[in-house]
Amino acid sequence: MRRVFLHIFLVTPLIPALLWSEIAHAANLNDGNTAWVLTSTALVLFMTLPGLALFYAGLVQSKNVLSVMMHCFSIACLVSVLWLIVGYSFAFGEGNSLFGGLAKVFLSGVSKETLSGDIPETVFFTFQMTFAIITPCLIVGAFPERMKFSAVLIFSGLWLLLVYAPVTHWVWGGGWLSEMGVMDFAGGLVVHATAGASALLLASMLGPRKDFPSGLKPPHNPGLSMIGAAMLWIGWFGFNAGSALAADVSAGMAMLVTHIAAATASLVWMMIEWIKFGKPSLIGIITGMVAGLATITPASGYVGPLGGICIGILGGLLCYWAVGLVKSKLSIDDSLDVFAVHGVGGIAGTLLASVFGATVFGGGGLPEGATIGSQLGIQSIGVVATVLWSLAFTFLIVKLTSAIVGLRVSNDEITQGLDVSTHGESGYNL
Amino acid sequence: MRRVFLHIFLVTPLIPALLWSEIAHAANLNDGNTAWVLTSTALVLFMTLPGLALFYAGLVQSKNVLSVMMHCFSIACLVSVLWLIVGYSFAFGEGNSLFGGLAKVFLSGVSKETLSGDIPETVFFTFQMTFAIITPCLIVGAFPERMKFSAVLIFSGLWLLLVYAPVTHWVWGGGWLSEMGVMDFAGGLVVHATAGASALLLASMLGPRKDFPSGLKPPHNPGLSMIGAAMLWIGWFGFNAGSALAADVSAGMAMLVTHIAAATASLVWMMIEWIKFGKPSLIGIITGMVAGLATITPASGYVGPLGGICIGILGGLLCYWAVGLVKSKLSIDDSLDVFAVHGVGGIAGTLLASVFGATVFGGGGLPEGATIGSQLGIQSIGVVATVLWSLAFTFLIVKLTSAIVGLRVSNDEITQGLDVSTHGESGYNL
Amino acid sequence: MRRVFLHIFLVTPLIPALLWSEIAHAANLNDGNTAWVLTSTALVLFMTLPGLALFYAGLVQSKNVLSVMMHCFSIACLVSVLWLIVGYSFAFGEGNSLFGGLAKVFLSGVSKETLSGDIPETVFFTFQMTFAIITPCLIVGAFPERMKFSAVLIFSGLWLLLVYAPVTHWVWGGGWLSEMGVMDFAGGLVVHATAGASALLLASMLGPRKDFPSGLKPPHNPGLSMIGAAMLWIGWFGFNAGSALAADVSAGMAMLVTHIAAATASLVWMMIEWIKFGKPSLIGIITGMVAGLATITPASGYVGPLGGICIGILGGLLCYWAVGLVKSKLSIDDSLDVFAVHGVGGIAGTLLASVFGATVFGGGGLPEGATIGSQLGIQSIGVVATVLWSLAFTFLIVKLTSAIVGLRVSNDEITQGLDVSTHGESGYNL
Amino acid sequence: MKLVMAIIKPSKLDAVREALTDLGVQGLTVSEVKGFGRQKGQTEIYRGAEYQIEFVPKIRVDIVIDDPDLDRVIETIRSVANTDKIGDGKIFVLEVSEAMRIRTGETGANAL
Amino acid sequence: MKLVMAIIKPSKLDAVREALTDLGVQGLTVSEVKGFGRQKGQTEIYRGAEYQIEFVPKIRVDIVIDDPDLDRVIETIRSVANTDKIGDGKIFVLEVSEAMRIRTGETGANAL
Amino acid sequence: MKLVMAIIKPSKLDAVREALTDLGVQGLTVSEVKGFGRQKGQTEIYRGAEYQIEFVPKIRVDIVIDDPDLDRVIETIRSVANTDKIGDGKIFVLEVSEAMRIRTGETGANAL
Ligand SMILES: Nc1ncnc2c1ncn2[C@@H]1O[C@H](COP(=O)(O)OP(=O)(O)O)[C@@H](O)[C@H]1O
Ligand SMILES: Nc1ncnc2c1ncn2[C@@H]1O[C@H](COP(=O)(O)OP(=O)(O)O)[C@@H](O)[C@H]1O
Ligand SMILES: Nc1ncnc2c1ncn2[C@@H]1O[C@H](COP(=O)(O)OP(=O)(O)O)[C@@H](O)[C@H]1O
Repeated sequence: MRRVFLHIFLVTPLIPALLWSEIAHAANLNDGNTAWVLTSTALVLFMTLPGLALFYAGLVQSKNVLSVMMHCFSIACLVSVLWLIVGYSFAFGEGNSLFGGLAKVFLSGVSKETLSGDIPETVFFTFQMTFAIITPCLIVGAFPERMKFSAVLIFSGLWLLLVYAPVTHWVWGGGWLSEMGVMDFAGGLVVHATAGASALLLASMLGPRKDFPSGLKPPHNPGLSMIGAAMLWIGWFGFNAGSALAADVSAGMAMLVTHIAAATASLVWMMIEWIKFGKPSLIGIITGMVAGLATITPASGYVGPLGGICIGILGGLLCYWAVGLVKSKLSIDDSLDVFAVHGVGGIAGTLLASVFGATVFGGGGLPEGATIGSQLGIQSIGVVATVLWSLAFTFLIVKLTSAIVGLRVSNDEITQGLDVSTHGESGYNL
Repeated sequence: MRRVFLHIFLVTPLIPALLWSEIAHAANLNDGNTAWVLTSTALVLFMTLPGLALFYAGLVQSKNVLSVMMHCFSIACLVSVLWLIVGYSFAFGEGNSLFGGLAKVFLSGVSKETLSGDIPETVFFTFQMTFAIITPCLIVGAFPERMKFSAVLIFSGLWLLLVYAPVTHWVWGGGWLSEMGVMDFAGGLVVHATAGASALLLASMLGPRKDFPSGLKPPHNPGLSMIGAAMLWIGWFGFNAGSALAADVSAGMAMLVTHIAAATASLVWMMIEWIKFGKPSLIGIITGMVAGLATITPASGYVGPLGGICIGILGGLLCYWAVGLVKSKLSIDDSLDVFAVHGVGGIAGTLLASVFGATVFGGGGLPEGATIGSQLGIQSIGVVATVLWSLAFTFLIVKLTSAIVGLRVSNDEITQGLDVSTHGESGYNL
Repeated sequence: MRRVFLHIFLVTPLIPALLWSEIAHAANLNDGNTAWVLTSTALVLFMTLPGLALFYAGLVQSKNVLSVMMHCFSIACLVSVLWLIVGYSFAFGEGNSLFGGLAKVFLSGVSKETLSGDIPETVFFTFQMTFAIITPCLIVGAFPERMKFSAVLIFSGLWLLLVYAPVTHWVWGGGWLSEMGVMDFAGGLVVHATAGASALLLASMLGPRKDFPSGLKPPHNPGLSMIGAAMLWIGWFGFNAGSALAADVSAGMAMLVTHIAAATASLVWMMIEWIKFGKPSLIGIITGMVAGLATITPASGYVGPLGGICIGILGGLLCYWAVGLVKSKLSIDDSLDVFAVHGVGGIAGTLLASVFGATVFGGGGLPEGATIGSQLGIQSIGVVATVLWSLAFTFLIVKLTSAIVGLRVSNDEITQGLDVSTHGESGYNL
Repeated sequence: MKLVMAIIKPSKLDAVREALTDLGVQGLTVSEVKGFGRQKGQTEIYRGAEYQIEFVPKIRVDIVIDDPDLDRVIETIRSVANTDKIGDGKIFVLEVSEAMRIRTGETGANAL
Repeated sequence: MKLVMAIIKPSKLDAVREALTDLGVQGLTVSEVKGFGRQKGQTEIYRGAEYQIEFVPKIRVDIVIDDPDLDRVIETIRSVANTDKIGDGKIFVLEVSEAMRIRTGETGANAL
Repeated sequence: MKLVMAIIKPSKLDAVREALTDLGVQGLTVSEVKGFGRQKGQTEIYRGAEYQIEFVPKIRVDIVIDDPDLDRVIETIRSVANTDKIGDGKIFVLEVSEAMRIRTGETGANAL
């Protein structure tokens, strides 16, 4: 605790650093902010690899554990290359209000020295790439244990370009939603609503796992999922607080409310299970955590601690309810609940941002001139547009993929497990 | 994505932040330091989730693996919420020299823009929260495989408020120990001595595992513990070097000596086992690592490389000896050796800080006017006060918890394992 | 290692950074840069513990899983202590152009306040230590499941001092290779070529596993290897972008090209397997990832996105080919392909740096006056010198180790597995 | 009494269990085994090298029944576990001279 | 000789082993099995959905003994493994026609 | 027909399988078991405390064969699995009254 220390030794080494930061300011690149965004980039990649891969892998049967990891890993690689070639340009090129265009294809016009704000554009590019990676990987939870590997890759690649990149442009790339003043700090619309809506549709087009809904086997390794969940939590600090693109007061508050929402939603889910079934489960508490994090994401830069708690509570309740709804009412085998947790959470958070972002609820304030009501309208337009676009293009992409390579592996391969039948290896040779 | 935002709404929710960043600049927000403390916060949370959870989970039987993870995860969530509501205020409110008071309850009076030193107070709050999380989680090692889940939560919540928060106030919150000049850089007293002493008492009040001491089964998954241990090591960089609250020379030296002490103590433990039993074990070397890290913690901001080595050696030797003492002599089933490793290490390190902190032993120097002897006196007072307070309140809390819900699950539930009996799930469905 | 570079090429791609760093020098400690190098240090340690330990542990048989972890963990500890005592001095002492000398033994002359560039020298020391740790740990992949534990430690300790430290001095410590202008941003020569060449020789002197090549068992836990691989990827951000020793434009581009090369090489390896065997495997894609990362390492500070892609493709192809070569043609049981992946990757990347570093291929430019051809010559000298030195001293150290304690455990111990026979514990008690 | 020891494909376990329950079988015991026979294990390829997996995962179901039930039990298992593919498995029958229910001490057919 | 095949609760393994050792039994072989019988497996609930676990973990102990020891062995197992709860398990006895100790080639009761 | 049940050291499995195949045995079934006998389990030490591992990992090989092959099979297993060290294991022989190949319905020696 140097803080305490300072009281003891009055002369400190920090003075030169202060002067220095003046100079840095003049020269535009801010090294403190750059350091934080570099770190956040590592944290967000960590969410997918190995975080999300483990979270999902623990939930499936042991004969499909490697296939789920393979999905996440290969999508991450594919998206990275596509992002460099065209994705980034589609999302962050000047373009028009609908589409970023081709100006930044293969980072053309961006040199090592180009800045984006006060950090290098290369850093902004890589940071954004980690968001582009995790979003299609979230959808993996909709189709495990039965989808063809070639279809997974084709779907994910097209989805990145036709759903993710455009919506990102609308919201963060200067497109029409951002012009309208939509608030989405770290991806309630861009990441969670797109992935959630698309997951639900894909799952229903693909059809359920062989033994759905009765006859399903419990998660083969909840501990593995816990490891993944914990990594998601840690990485989410980079996701939300990194979205401030600076090591500043915004980042600080974003990290705080992110953490509080995660903790609150975890407890909510745990209590529901405890009361309903008498057994609070590890799978339950970590699912609550993801629900809380997805819900706070769009609001994380706007709300205060009170907002964090309330959003955590609402996120936990709503997503719990949605899980049951999809499984029992809709009977769609969105196997690992991508829509119920990410979709519902992301949408709820986007709407709630306009409530808890208001100063009256302890938030940092809505955009000038906006009221809670007016902002709620804008947020709703964002939600509707994002969901419709995601559904429409997911439909097209799935049809196309189905036509090219087909969607499902054979029943024999399902029985054998995708690890052996598709990837030629087995998860546990203990 | 603030960058994009800036181009679009010239006046928007971020305005306060914008203005603020001007002010902050004036008021000295240091972005490099903020970046490092944000990073350290992530690192310290990583120590608990999943680090400590894995470290402990690998050491128990496979039928209790999830329950241990659940303990760590749920305590982390509970503590986070309590910390926001009252814990932080108890610890870091102005208050008096014994108690922080209620002024900062629910962060009242702290806005996004408030600074603590040259970093945002929100960042200081969250960083400190990660310490508040890990400390009661350390105690999980005292009671696995037999304690009631409701008792775990009640105990941990009360313990945070009645033991952790007050002691933190004394040492880091401007309380009487800090006034007296006690040296505890990153938590030898605050974290390790409180947790260690409380763990020992709790274990003895709770009673041993069913087959203690003969008939115990070996750790079910030492590799899992190794993963956790490695994460603890990495995270400890944030714990100790982050406690400098700056990316400065103090942080640099703290990281260096932390690393060296961990490495040295690991080798010491390995050599003891090699010589005594002919078989240096993985469990052994990682236990040595934790011992070294716990011991260097209070001293990490004061000592030099020589101090790091010596503290590593002494930490390894003392904790090894203490493990045998508790198990064979005291016959207390402090199952995963919380007291022997954290308690003994934290106390030893607190005392050794006054020795190796002295310039003559390569340290950065003791507080002005202090000699090794005088400082050792102050450190000893710190140790005695912390241990007595911890024991007294742990005793009361355990009695209270026992009265409300009882402490132990039934023998049948123990036999079945807590995973199935309490949480309704099983760890490995391979 | 920009620091060394600065002394050598006064006008180069790095000029902006240079000027910058001059100013910084005047202004002393830079907190943003320090924050990033502190973070990078944690990231690079994370690569070894638990990253590399898991990557390797998943590839062996379940009866040797702990022994591999133990190798990595104990080597990390041993190297840390040796690095403090003499290693750092051997590598970064002033010395002469061949050897760093003894001036910085036990960090003598380095105080808490000493700077190295614009960061504390303690931070530079610890950052470099994490490189010194991972390099001998890479060699663990050459000898698992059969080498004596005492021999592992003796070999690794001597190897650090006689191979790693001198080569580091040549390349980054102001030695003859750096004087000659060799380009090795983050360790193609220093880390990967030394480890790879030594691994091959050691493997052939040690002899193969009992059932090599027919009769080998498949990796016991590919998922564990995936976790390790993902951690390597994340940590490599610190390895390569941290080697800029600043949170600046160099770090930004280094992270970008590192990521792209990893993703590209992963896809290349996946496609080869898919085409050749019909089954793209998880082990395959993560091996490709390591190949891409090893290959980009020396070039990561010099090339642009195009270079990243090309190096990724070439790295994937070359290493895939080399794996087959070593196993089938040379029949050397370099069990986990250290030479084929790290050695070949590191050497290829070192040579390719002179191609894709050139502005014509989108790089940041070669050192003043150098052409691709001339630089290729220098790089080749670097490769030859590094490889020959590594082979010569590895030969001597292996002979010496063999004379002192012998190299192999008995066949009975091999059959029983090293976990039980050497370390007295078992990996999975499920 | 007879011990019917059936080696079947893992994917057939649930179907076999259900069919036997329908038949009135009160209990059975299952173990995970590895089989070697006409059906060969798959070949796994790691980093280009082939690893021959000699054994195929199978499930062994042990059912102790009273003599009169033997034919029906065998026939039921056969019909449910059959996929007409190599590796469907075997049914072996052994004589059991005694059976006891631990809880009650009942013996003979009553113990089943 | 007889093969005594006892299906017991996992928590009773150590007690059974000790009791048999006290009785003079020289060796036994243990496998982890899953049982299906009157005792039903637990229901696990994940994210609100119920998963029925059909099988209960059991331990199978195989002991080959000489004929005269049969009754004592059965009685010992029964008394130690009994908890009076459903699912305590079964003891089955089969005839063994031959036994050999691999190390020495001894056969019959000498091999046990 | 006979069921040959061999408890052997895990490291001998491959050799036994190969020798039996050479002998013309068409199939066998393998399970991982834990043995208790003259050979004691190792002692593991964690943090200075001793943990006695009572059981030793063994492999159980079940082979059903036609009567005339019995002696050759036993002799082969014995010679291959023997290391002259305690714990090499046992071979037990039981009578099999019936065998059926699920795929074809063949019975008796034809089913093997
Ligand atoms: N003689 C035998 N003794 C014991 N188990 C056998 C024997 N023959 C076959 N098995 C078991 O039956 C399984 C199926 O046998 P296999 O020859 O592959 O196919 P099929 O029964 O369709 O001819 C094997 O994997 C093995 O577990
Ligand atoms: N007919 C049977 N054949 C083989 N195993 C049986 C049979 N009946 C029961 N078992 C085994 O015995 C165990 C206990 O039987 P169960 O019916 O649950 O309780 P109980 O023996 O107390 O009546 C089962 O889990 C199963 O493993
Ligand atoms: N009476 C028995 N019944 C069943 N299995 C036995 C019996 N005796 C020994 N075994 C099995 O044989 C293995 C080897 O026996 P052990 O007494 O250790 O060595 P050896 O056979 O060389 O005398 C044991 O681990 C156990 O699995």
